[in-house]
Amino acid sequence: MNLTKVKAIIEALVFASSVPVSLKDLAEILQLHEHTVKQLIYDLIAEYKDGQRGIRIKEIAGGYQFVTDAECADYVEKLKKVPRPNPLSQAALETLAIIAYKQPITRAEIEALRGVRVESSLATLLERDLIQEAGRKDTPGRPILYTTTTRFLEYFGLNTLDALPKIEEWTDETLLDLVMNSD
Amino acid sequence: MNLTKVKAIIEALVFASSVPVSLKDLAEILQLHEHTVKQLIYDLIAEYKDGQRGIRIKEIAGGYQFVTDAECADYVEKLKKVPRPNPLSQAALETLAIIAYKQPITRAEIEALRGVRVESSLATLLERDLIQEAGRKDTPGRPILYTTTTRFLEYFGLNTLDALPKIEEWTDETLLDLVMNSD
Amino acid sequence: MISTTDHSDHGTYRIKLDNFEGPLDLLLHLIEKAELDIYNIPIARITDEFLEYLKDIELLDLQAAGEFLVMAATLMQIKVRMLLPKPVPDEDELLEEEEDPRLELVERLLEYRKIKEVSKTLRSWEEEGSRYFRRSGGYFPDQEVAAALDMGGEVTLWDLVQAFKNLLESLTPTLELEGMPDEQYSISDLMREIEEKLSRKHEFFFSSVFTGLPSRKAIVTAFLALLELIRLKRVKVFQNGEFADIEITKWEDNKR
Repeated sequence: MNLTKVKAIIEALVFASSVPVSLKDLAEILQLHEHTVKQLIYDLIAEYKDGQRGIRIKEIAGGYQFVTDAECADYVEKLKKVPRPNPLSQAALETLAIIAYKQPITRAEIEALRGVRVESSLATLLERDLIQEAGRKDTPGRPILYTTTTRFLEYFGLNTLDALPKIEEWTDETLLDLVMNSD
Repeated sequence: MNLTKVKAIIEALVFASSVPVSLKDLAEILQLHEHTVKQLIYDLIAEYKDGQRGIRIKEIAGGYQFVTDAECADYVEKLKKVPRPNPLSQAALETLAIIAYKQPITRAEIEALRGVRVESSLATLLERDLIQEAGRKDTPGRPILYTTTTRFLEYFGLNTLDALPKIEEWTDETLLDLVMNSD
Repeated sequence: MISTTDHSDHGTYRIKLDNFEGPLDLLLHLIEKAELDIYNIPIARITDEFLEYLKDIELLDLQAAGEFLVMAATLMQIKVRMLLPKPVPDEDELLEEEEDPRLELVERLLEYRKIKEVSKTLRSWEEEGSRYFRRSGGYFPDQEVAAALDMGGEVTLWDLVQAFKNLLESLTPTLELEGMPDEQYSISDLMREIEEKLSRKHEFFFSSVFTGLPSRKAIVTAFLALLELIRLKRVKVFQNGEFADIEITKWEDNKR
């Protein structure tokens, strides 16, 4: 694999990640020495910087991340006012609502409640940093548990999770009943 | 403002949006003619393409969006915690094909065409944000109408619905006949 | 016993019909396999082949089975209609051409074939599209603007709570009997009806079981009732030659 190709892959990896990508992760995926990867990343950073581009790669929080150039900020800000189509689909919203009220909760438990597979809503919510993986449940198979994030609170303007509107009828017993009767 | 600068801003705008940005929105933010913006965007698309980069700008769902290069897919996949979604089942795909061509359409109309019940396909497609509920039909029972989403266009890499393969003989009259005779 | 409330059983509908996306798909397969002209389907032959596949149905999933049974009933009705002598046209009337009983079925098959073709194209685009990754909309302190954009800002807390409440309501345990046999026509009622009819007539044609039934559900129920009677060896069905309708007789009468 030639260097141009490797650099392209690094570019794709840094771009696609929802969190800053560490040197270690990059090196592991590419099966190359961290030293080599670091060289190439610095090349990439320089290329973007010198090219007077609108985006560049930044070293943040122990990893690398694409960001928009500071000089374009005023314009990017205007984009906010453009109406966005379908910010969060109804399906994703329902899944998020269940996680918000029943956290920590596993995928199977969410699926029992919604009656459909929720793989793709979970992916969307993880991608948007509204939910996170929070350990594993101590049951057979040790399924992943999901909780909401700080970002979730910010997004809905909540101080703490206690500020979520109460829904009284929702006890664990009714939940159990519903799950038992839902299929 | 020189052209390099404008191009940088366009780059930043396309990057910053997680959904495809339309020519219209870009032109409005930049206070430039759509024609001018289009020229510059095509320059940008070509630059990324010729540069053997890991990312490129794609014309999709009526707008422009950065995506990783297809050749880097295997590596990007290793990075993603969330695996890429399973391909749609044949049943869901056929249901989606009908909705794409006949939208807005009700469940009963889809069922008349497929000869089977489509409840669970509809649930899957809604969950994956490929279709949406779009009002109700003004007939007895006021059944829900379904249409495809912007995500549908993105998912199949289409710019508009017009890019779907043409089916000439598929008329509304035959559909209507079928529905009338279906029960 | 075929149970009408057996749908908690997660009907694992594992038969060779599994390879087909429903009755239209199976029909299309039979026609294409035999390289038949879709505009001139030999209906008797296709009906037999279709029923051959149906033999293996396990009635675990009444809904899926029902879809195939409705088609079987349709095929048989067409077959019967094709056998009926054409009425001699009244001399005063315009010589209207008799409509081919197969016409509607042919139209449905043609439509369905188009859907299948389009699905193939969509499948290849799906495969191609899965190789492009969008930027993930994560949240970075350094990139607040971009992160805010990802959210769209149009979903409110109220939307979230509403979504949850709707879900609660939708979970109120209700047994949806859609696709299940018609409550007005239970399987046992129709079994009784068929047997009563046999005690009067000794034998009658299969297609006459369906005449006068109001809905697809009722037709499915009738079919199931018949299958149950066959299983319990209370009636027998047979066909006198390739083009004949299926006859139903009492089990003990069947000494031919």
